[in-house]
Amino acid sequence: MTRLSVEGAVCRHGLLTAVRGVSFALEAGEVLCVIGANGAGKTTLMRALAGAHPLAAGRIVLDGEDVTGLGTHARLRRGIAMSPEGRRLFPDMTVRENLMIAAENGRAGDWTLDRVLAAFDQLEPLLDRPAEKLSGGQRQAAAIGRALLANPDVLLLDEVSLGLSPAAVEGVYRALGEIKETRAMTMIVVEQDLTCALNFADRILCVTEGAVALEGRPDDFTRAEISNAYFGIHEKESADA
Amino acid sequence: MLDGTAQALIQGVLLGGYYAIIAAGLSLMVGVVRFINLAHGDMAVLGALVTITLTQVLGMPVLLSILLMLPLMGLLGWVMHAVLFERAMKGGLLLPILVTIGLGAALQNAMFGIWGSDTRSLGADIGSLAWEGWFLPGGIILGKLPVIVFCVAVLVIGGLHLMLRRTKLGRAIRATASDREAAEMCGVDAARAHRAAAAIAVALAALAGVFLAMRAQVTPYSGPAQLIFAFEAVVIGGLGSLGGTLIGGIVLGVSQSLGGLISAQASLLTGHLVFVAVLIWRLGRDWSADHGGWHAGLVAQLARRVGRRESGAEQ
Amino acid sequence: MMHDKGMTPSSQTRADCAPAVLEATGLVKRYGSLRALDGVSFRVRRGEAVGIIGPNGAGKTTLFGALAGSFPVSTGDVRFGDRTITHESAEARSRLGIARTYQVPRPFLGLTVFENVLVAAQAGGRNGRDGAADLAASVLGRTGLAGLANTPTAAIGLLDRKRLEVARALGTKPQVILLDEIGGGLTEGELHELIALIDGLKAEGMTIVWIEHILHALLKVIDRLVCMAEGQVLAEGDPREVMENAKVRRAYLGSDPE
Amino acid sequence: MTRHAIAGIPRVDRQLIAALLALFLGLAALPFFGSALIVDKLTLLTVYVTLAVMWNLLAGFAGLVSVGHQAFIGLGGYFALRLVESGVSPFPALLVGGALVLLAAWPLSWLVLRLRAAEFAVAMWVLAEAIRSMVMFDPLIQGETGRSLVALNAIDPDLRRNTLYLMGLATAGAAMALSYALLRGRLGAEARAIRDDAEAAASLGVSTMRVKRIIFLISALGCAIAGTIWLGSAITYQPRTAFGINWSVFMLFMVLVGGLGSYLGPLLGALLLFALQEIFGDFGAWYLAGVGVVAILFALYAPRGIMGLIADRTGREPLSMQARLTRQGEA
Repeated sequence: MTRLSVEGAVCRHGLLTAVRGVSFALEAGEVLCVIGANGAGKTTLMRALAGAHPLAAGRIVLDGEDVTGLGTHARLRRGIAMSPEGRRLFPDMTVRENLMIAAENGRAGDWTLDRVLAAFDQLEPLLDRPAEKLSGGQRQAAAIGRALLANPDVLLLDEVSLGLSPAAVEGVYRALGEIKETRAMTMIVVEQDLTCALNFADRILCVTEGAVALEGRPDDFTRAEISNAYFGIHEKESADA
Repeated sequence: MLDGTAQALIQGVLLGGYYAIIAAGLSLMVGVVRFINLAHGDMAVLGALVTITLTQVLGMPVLLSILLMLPLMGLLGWVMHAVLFERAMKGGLLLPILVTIGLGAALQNAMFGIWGSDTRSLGADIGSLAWEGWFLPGGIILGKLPVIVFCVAVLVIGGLHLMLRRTKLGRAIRATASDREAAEMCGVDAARAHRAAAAIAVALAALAGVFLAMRAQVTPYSGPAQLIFAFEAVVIGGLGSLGGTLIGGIVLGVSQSLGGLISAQASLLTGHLVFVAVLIWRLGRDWSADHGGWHAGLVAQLARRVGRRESGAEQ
Repeated sequence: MMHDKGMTPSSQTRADCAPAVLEATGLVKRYGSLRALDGVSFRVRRGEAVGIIGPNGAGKTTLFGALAGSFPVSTGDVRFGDRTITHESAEARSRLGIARTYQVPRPFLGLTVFENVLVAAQAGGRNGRDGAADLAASVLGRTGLAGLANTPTAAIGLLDRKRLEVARALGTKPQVILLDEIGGGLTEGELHELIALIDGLKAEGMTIVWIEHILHALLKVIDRLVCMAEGQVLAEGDPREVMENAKVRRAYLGSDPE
Repeated sequence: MTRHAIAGIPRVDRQLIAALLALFLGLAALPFFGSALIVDKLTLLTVYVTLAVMWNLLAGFAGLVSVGHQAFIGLGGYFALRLVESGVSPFPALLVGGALVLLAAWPLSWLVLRLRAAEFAVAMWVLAEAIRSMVMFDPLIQGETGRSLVALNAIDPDLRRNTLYLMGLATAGAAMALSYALLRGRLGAEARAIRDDAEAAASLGVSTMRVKRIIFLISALGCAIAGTIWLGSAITYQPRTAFGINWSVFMLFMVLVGGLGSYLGPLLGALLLFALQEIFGDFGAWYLAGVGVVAILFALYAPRGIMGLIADRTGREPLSMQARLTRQGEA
């Protein structure tokens, strides 16, 4: 069953076209990793999916319903939740409050505070600490936990490993791996760390200059192919180098 | 003389309660919506005039009039935000100023058109409350009404604080204030949170207006002065903090009250001067932080002056 | 090893021996609990072209802001030539000869293209009105904006706005120019023009610091590469060596590059 | 090598300037044939024009929206009154009193220009109130009671009326000429750059504080002199009126409706406010409420005012302050 499909999405930042006609479709429970260099349009694409950036053209369909015209909070209630770039926790609110906001404004479901704390055990002792006092890894855990508490069908995670220590990256992906195992949630993950992306994804989507450069299962491509698509380096130039 | 000072201090603190109520609404708007409503004082006057009309023309008990008026004014705040303020905020930094000052002018003069120029008061409708007081040792008199207003102020600020901490709406408002987009990503309807804050702000202004009408008179043109007191209290207390607003209100009330020992006009002036002093202190602190401390900053400035003169001489 | 990039030997020597024209030591910039710059030291010699790369949020643009004086730093020092400019305002630094461009162009939308550059040429370039008009016209010609001189800036496209960023910076007659991702969104042909322009500036002795994620463009121009991540300098030195650096590969490609 | 220069004034605009000059000269001759009533009314118009031009310089070109410039109107009046009381002859006292406002505006500028947009607006208003409380302290003013410019009453009514009118006209003319010279020059382009993006302007070497301060001081001076001329025709000085927020509402209305940030907009707005006042002034408060509503509507739906609508329709703004680039020798 197709859970989410994106058809010819175009996004602009004022005059700059950041996303140029991206299309893909995801089955329920599938995991897609979006990779690409800085400025390739990954974050804009994610924001567009979450409803935080308007589409200049194209549409987004969730479970057969066109959600293109819906605002961010309305999409959350339809089942699309996002952990945004930079985590964006509310810094002067406690971790508990950060989590509660999503729980009380999102959908009801299996993900409760207890389950989030079980998945990310490091959060338990931090519940009453202001979010600004957390370390990078703790922030990421709280941000993902916050998105999970809205009980989404589609979970968007921007820049999962950026700024995290190797141990923290491992922890986050262990938790995400368990969620993936259940196949109850469709995930779209923006990941700079190519290794993480290739290990975690069912499918990868490489974006260059706002357009899809590569799409397929991780095994479909060689590391060099992916690496070149990533940097937008043409075959000729990389031969020079 | 000492008794007079003590009396003035106490009265000033109590007066601060009134300022805290009207400033709380302004502070909420500045802190949460990042919007300064220059017609905030006129909302207070409108609330007072509506209450006076309900009481004196329709003959309702004062308390009932207030309880009826508050939700009405809240609704007005909600609608105004939805219709006017949201649109103005999209137009950049200058538009909200232009729109709300225009709104103030429209409101003041429309109120004049409707209610005329008479000064009005609720003093006669609250019976002995208007003038009764408790006598404390040392000849100090505690007016009942000021004490009630102060208690209401503490309740309002405390209640607002609890509302923001403990309720779903409160958390939604705080989240929106902190990061509007992230709040939306948590399912918060940020526009609704803003409108709710505007409704609360206008209702608080109206409540303050009622108290103003109880202890003094109001005219359709009393609003601007109330806005100025509210703004002063907010700045003195520190922008966007509710506890600070109460303190700011009390500081303003005390300085006016102490100034009042000299003369009625000095009362207003001392309040303004305290505001200016706080503003100078705050801007100076920022300047010094930006320039590596007072000493280094001033030396550098001086050196630059001299340097400019010398290079000017060369040319 | 760099001679194959069309650089004259004399400029190579000059760049190596010249003293630092712009030097930052131990810069820290805190926003709340976030350290956008976490102890960055950075120096560029006169006539040198330095590239800066790094993942999102590495602090590259913040470093530019700190160098150009857009905001005060929390701690650290900035020196220009032989004077400390840590607490100088942005306008003073511009007049001293440091110019910057913005990653997202920030033109004065109520002014024409010419007026945008005129303001820079009068204020930063310290010209009289006629001299400023002349300078502005020549800068507009050089950046390919001559035909748009009297067009309202609000009406020009992104590409021209990026050119205008460079034109305005050049209008201040800088010694050091800080270029922030001016190559993004350009076609291959436009990129070539841009590289030619920057090469030309370099040949005139201008010092260039360029943040860019289009690596192949960057590598054509720069003498030295700095890679930043999480508010710190990860690696710096010869561009190819920096690109091969394991830490840099990790910052870009992941925890386990083969 | 071709030399480039900034284009001269286009022919249409030169004709417009000539027409304005002719109008100015014609108006200067008015006392010789106009009735007393007309001279009185036109004096008010000149006050409006000056106020609108000054507020536009501040808000439209430098992006500083002040709702407290009544501080300078009221303070100028107060200084003039004080000068007259100490024996200075009334007409010079009006001008000098206005000029003395700079003594207050200069230190104030150090304070308020460091504030952000909305805070600047309200802080100016609060400062206007603070200055009003100080003025009310003067035993001469006696709080709300105020004081009359008795010395002016002693002058022959015709002489007084005509002199005030000519002073008002000269002030309005000077305001327009000065703002023209400033805006066509370096300061104007820098002010507009600051209005559009202050940080970017600073990064190009523009002394943002200096530019803002100059414009702030000029606007304070202009408003103060307009205020003293108004005082001259009103005779009575009352702090409540002289420091009234209505001044700001009027300035805002004229500039918004005429065209914020255009050269001719404030002139247009002043004419319109004057006409509206003549037609609807009898409705008193409701008329003022209407002024507020119209200001809101223009702010929301036509923020560039009538001049903006004209510019959109015709494709060019009359007497635009833009500097155009030409090759030297070309027209």
